[in-house]
Amino acid sequence: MDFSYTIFILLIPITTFLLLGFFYNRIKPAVSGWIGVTALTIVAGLSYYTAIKYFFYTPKLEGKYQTLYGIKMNWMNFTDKLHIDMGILLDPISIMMLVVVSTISLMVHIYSRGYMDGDRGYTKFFAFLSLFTFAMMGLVVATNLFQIYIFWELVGVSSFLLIGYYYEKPSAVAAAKKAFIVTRFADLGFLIGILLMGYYGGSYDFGILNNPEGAAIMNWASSSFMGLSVITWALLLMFMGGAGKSAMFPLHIWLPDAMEGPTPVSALIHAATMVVAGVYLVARMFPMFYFVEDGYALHVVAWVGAISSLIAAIIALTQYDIKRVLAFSTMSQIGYMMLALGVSKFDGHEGLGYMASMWHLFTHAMFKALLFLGAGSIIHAIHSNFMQDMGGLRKYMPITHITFLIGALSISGFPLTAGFFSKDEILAAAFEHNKPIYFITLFVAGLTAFYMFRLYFSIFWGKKKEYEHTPHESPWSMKFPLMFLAFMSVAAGYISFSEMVTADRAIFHIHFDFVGAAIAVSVGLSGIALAWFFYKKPTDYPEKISTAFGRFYTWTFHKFYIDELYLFITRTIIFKYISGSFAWFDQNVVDGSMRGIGNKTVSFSKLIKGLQSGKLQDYAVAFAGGAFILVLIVLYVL
Amino acid sequence: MIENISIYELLTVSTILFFIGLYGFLTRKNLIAMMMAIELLLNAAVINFVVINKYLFPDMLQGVYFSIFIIAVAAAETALAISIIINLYRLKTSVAITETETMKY
Amino acid sequence: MDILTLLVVVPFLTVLVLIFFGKGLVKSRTITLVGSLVQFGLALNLLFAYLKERAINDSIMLFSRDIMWFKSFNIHYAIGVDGVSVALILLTAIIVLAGVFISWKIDQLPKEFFIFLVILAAGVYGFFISVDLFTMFVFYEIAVIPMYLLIGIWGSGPRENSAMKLTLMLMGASAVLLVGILGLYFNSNADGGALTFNIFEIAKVHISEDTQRLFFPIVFIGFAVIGALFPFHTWSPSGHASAPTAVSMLHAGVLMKLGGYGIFRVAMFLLPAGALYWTNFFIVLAVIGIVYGALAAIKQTDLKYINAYSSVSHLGMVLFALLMLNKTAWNGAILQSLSHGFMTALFFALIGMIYGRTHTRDATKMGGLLKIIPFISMIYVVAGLASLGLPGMSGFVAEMNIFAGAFQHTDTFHRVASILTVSAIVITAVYILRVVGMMLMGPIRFDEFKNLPKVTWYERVGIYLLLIPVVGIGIAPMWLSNMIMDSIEPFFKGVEVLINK
Amino acid sequence: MNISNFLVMRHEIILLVLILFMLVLEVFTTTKNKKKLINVAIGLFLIHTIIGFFPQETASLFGGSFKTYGLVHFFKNVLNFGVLIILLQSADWLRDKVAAYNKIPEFFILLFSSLLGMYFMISSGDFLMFYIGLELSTLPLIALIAYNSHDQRATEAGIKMILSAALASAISLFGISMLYATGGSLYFESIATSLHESNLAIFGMVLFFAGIGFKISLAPFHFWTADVYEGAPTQITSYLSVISKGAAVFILMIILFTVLPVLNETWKIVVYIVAIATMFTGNLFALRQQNMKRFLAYSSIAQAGFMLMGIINADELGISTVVFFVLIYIFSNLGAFGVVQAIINQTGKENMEDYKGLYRTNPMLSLVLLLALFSLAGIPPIAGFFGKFFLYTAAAQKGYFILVFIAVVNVTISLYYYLLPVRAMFLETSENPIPYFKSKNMMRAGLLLTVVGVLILGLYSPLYGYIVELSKNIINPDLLTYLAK
Repeated sequence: MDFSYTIFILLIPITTFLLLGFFYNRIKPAVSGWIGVTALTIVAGLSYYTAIKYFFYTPKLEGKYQTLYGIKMNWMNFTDKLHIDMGILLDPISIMMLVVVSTISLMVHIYSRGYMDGDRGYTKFFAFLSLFTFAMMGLVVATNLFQIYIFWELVGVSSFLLIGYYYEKPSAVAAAKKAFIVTRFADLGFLIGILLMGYYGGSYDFGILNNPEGAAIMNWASSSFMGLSVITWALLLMFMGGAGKSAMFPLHIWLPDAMEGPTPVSALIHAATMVVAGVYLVARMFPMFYFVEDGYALHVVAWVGAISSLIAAIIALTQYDIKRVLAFSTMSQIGYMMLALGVSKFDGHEGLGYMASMWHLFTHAMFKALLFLGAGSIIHAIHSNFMQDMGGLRKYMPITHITFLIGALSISGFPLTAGFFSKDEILAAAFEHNKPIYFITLFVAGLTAFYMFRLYFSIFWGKKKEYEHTPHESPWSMKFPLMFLAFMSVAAGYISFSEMVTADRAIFHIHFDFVGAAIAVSVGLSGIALAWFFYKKPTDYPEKISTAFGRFYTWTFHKFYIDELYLFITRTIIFKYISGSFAWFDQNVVDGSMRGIGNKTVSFSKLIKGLQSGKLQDYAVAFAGGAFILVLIVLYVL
Repeated sequence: MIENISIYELLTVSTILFFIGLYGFLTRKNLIAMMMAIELLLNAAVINFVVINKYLFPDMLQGVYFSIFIIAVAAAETALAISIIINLYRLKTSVAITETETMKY
Repeated sequence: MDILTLLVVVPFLTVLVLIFFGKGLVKSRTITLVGSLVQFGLALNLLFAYLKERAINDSIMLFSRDIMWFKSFNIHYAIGVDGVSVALILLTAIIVLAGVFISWKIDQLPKEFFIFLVILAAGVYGFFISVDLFTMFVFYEIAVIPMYLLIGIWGSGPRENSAMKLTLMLMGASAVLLVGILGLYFNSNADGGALTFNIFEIAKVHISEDTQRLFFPIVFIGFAVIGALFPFHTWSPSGHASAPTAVSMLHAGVLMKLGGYGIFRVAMFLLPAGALYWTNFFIVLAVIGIVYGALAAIKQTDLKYINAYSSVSHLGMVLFALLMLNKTAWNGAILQSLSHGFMTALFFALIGMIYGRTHTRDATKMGGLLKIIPFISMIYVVAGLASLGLPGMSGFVAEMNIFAGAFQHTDTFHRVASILTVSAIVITAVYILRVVGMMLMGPIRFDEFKNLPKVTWYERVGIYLLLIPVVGIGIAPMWLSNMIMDSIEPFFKGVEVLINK
Repeated sequence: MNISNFLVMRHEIILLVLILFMLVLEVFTTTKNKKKLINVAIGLFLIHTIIGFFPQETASLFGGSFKTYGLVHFFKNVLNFGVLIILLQSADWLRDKVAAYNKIPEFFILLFSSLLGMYFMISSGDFLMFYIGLELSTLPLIALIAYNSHDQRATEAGIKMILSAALASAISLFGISMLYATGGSLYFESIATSLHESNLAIFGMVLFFAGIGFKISLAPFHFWTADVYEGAPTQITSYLSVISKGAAVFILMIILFTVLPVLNETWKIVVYIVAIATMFTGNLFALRQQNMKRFLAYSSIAQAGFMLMGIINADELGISTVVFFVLIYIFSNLGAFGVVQAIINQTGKENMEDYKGLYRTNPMLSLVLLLALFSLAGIPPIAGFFGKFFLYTAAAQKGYFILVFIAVVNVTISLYYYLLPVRAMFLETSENPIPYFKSKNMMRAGLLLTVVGVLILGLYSPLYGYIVELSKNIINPDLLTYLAK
């Protein structure tokens, strides 16, 4: 099967970017919008075509999906055997990601035409979107660690540019810097991990590294550091990078601030695609994570995921900025995916977690994008992010209301929605392999349902509010994506994922167990019910509860002061003390000593000027004395 | 070859003369006196040449000739020095060495 | 006349023409422009000629030529190029050309300015083509000394003092280097045979281990001072801050590269045993320079100071890479020299443009420039991204080579050093984004900057001249890195043998 | 003893004739025509210089007390060339200033006789001839220093000079007498063979060294230098700083190498110490000089210290490098002095502040001074660099790397103060700079010669090759073998 055409999936977006970027002040906004949408439509079409061709028409090797290369070329050589390639790797997860990215990106493009209408940087915005799409596509089809790192960084930059899109808002600038620097810091770990992996694994290529019989996996115990295999260290460091991108605790701090960006951007980058790159990375390296040192690194992944999902869910309860609530729920859901991977095994049905995680990634992309876009259309309508300013909007914007409701149900795992199926598999996987995590997951499921419907009710129901100008439903360009995604966030549940994306590439059939499902659903429903009880009509229960929690509530409300901690470390310790003292040291000590040498010489020459006294007889003394001293030296000293 | 006077006495004399001259040069404040001191120094050298010639290498007269030249040159030197000193006297009405300390450092 | 000598002759011809016909700004800059265009053409031609010749000819140096100069000392005018020097010559030509465009409107004494600029360029070319230590040294000093007048006359701020400091430190270093060169010269007959300054003749000789240990630090420091080695870097911040734009470009872009190049060509090649003996000590200095330069840059507010310190950090990486003693890292060192050359020249050009418009270099005194002068600001962002090693830019390629090379050492000392070095890229990100956020983004804080003149055509040309290589190397490094890698091979032999022992 | 022998003394005889001719002319020229004598004298000297370049074979006269051979012949030509440049540069001064107190012919007479003394000194074959030459070169020079009898500084300089010169020659005579005592002769050849290492010989050698070191102004025998240089007329200062210094260095080198090789272990130590002392003194004092003449005086002291690095080599390489360096040094220093005296003649200003902004008003002069100073500082591709580099090589060849290191440290210091006038001329500006003026053609010719010299002498390698050829076999090879025993 020939997949070389897939190169266009990368070429089209970058061309669009260059086109819009270079002529950003010559192209009319409307035109540029259409250019972007058309380009993305083609890309999406290509990805779907690829998916169908791969999953249904490509023969399997002894029952397993094979790895195909759309294109692969040498990019740079480090040594004879260590080199960076550039290429397009096609296997189930990469193709699934292609579909996700292109779909969401297309929807966001369409949506933005309405949302960004009349903005002076309209063209620039679409240029950046195309850049991001290019980078993300390149990331998912990467054939080796270095390629993934390269596009990883590009993704980070485009995220930086898009968060800082409203660059005249200081808060936006700060958020952009924060996002870039935090992820950059995480990528430091990633890079070191890659370098270690390259040295000990002998290659950067996924095909070689992930081969269960390959050298990298076979002799992972060859060299160790502090009791752990160096390979394990490399994996952990790489996971650090993944955690940074996927906003896992404790590197999550940039995600809430990233909501300063335009809402479509939040939907595309910070909900659906870029933030799951970490999950994708772990899935991509799954065989290594699983086989090296009996999956030690994998346990770390599992627990980091679990803790993050729990903390995020708790924080989400207390936030009022709707986008931040969604941001924390994103973090919590990604935690789900991580822990699912973490508890997964490799072969056949054992690899349920892996499959579930990928599935949840898929469905989550759909409904989270939906929720964000919905939130966007709400903000578009009433120009505020805070739920205090909202209420009873269901009359004004019915479409938004319905689609948002579907999204909320789906994320809360309401039966027969997409979220229900994927989340159920995760719970099942957790239940099979790791009980404590299972209970955390269950609890988080309840919390999720609660805060989502807290959000839902306080936006669309609750108190009647008087808006100075009545909110109106958004234009079609915004409504269509909402409806499409709403459809997807139900339909995605009926795709038979276990026949496409599995850990060992082999198909297995999931047997649906009703007990687990029942427990999960009941938890979810109780959460929803509680939210209904609290927020359907304005009540004073929330205040009561929050005061009851007291200190804990304020801590949660301030996101456990993690931001402040980071700020203290960076601003005070590193900037003020360390680099400040270094700068001082350089100006005064190092440079001072250099200047000192010069000044000392000059002052010394001032000191000795008296020797040239102008008195002839002093000269004569020097003359005769010098001569005789020389005589003494040569005769007696030497 | 002078009777019962060995070379050592004579060389001692010249050496003493040399150091007297040096002392004089370093201490006198009057330029004329300093010139005299210079003459003493030169004479010490002259004596050396003559004595060494006479006692050590009597077969050739190099030292003696040399001493004659030294005397001649010394005369020229003195003449020049005196003329400059007179010039200084014209300008300053003084021949003290202290008049020549304006340029220093 | 052969293709290499032309590189030196053309600038001097330009100087002659300038002296006699260079009346006024327009004439002098036209002459210089023509001259530097010719140089650029020569450099390009050299590149292609080299690639063509290399295919059929596998001697270490191509286009080499050897003319007896001072017979009694066996001093030759010996020249030749390999991939490394070709690349660096191209760098020089491009930066000189860009420099002419950037100093299009130099106000006082234009003729003299261009004369000294061109002399500097001539020195640099000569340095890169010579394989005879004496010739090399002569050209080195020719390149350094015009800096004094260039900074002193056309500079800003405390120009006299910074010019004096720069000149004294660099010439002092070159004096030390001279001792090292003499040491090499008088040990070049260790196996019998004539004394010689020719690098390849000396390389054949087996200089005793102790001698190498004695002279390696002398030669190394002699070169490393101009490469801004840690305790001796202090000429660079003040020097760059005071220098006029084009001079900063040439200085940071080209002149500082002489250090790394010299170490690669002379110190490492001729004194491998000494290198092996001293490497750890100098690695410590280099790493200090890298981290310390980056951290010091965070605190600066003067744009040129920020760049000067970031240069200290980036060139520290060059020294670090050379001290890693393996081919990958050396390849990275040369690539880093190139990439830093283009990138930092671009930076200084942009700073010059911003300064020319706002008349301040204090980042805290600006804001929201992205709205006022979008083109310059966007390019500034791009240059910043290149400087923090973003993939797709030249910096990434170079740094990855350096790191990949550094991680081939397994002992703890090298590991710690390497990890510290890698961590510098985060600090770089911090200070770059700090400036970008402070100066380019955010609201327009000062009304006098509300309407600044737009970018002019010659500024655009200068920018593109420098930007294209940055991106080009970043996207397609293959041919360049292979060309350099092949050229490194023979120079690495000496060290390789010792390491394998 | 027939007439052909006297052709061996071609230089000396022609110069003597010149001197006598000037004397006669002075008698027969009226006061207002005396100015014409300037061109006449310069023209005649030019002819003499040209004649000097005719080849000459090795020969010796007066039983070996007067010797001439290739290197000496070459060096005499070098001195001629230097003097020619000085004459060209001083023409204006003579015409404008000296004419006032009509003493023009004396200037030439005294200058030429001093040069004659140099000739005899450098081609001397025994100490007697050496001493006569030394005095003959010194005394007229002193007269010239005190030339301007109305200037009190000149007089002071003259007194300082003559007294210290007398002291120096007296002390060195004392030393020579000791060498005579141990060597048993005054002829160089016989001393070289018959001298043996003894305390007396060493004593004599050091005293002799002090005497000649006075003329080269080596520390600690240098103190007269600055004052005399400052007080004397600038033309004479430049003569002092290049011609007499150069000749003295040359003869010191010849005597140390060919007459006292027996003591070379000892005098190397002396040279080593004195070289270091001289470099540091010159540089450290030069740092804070404001008066240009004084500044150049100290710089010339430092340069003398560098010359010793060639001498310490004690071999043919040393000879060639020192001669080469002296040649280049003559051009560089004359360039610097030329500019200084051009400015003094025009404005009477000789301080560094007066030079501020000179480039803006007098670009050509400043460029000449720039080149000259860079050459003195030893910056390639200007000749001075090659001279210095070869001196380093000479010292390093015998393993004196410490000395070389000290030397390069000094070079760095010297660079600082050589850049100070450059800074004043180019970097700084003043409200009342020296106004633009146009020098006379002779001065221009003089400066042009120096510029051409500093630009090509270094790069044109055959010249150095020629010097190397000349300096072969000056050290008697069988003498060396004899010493080896």
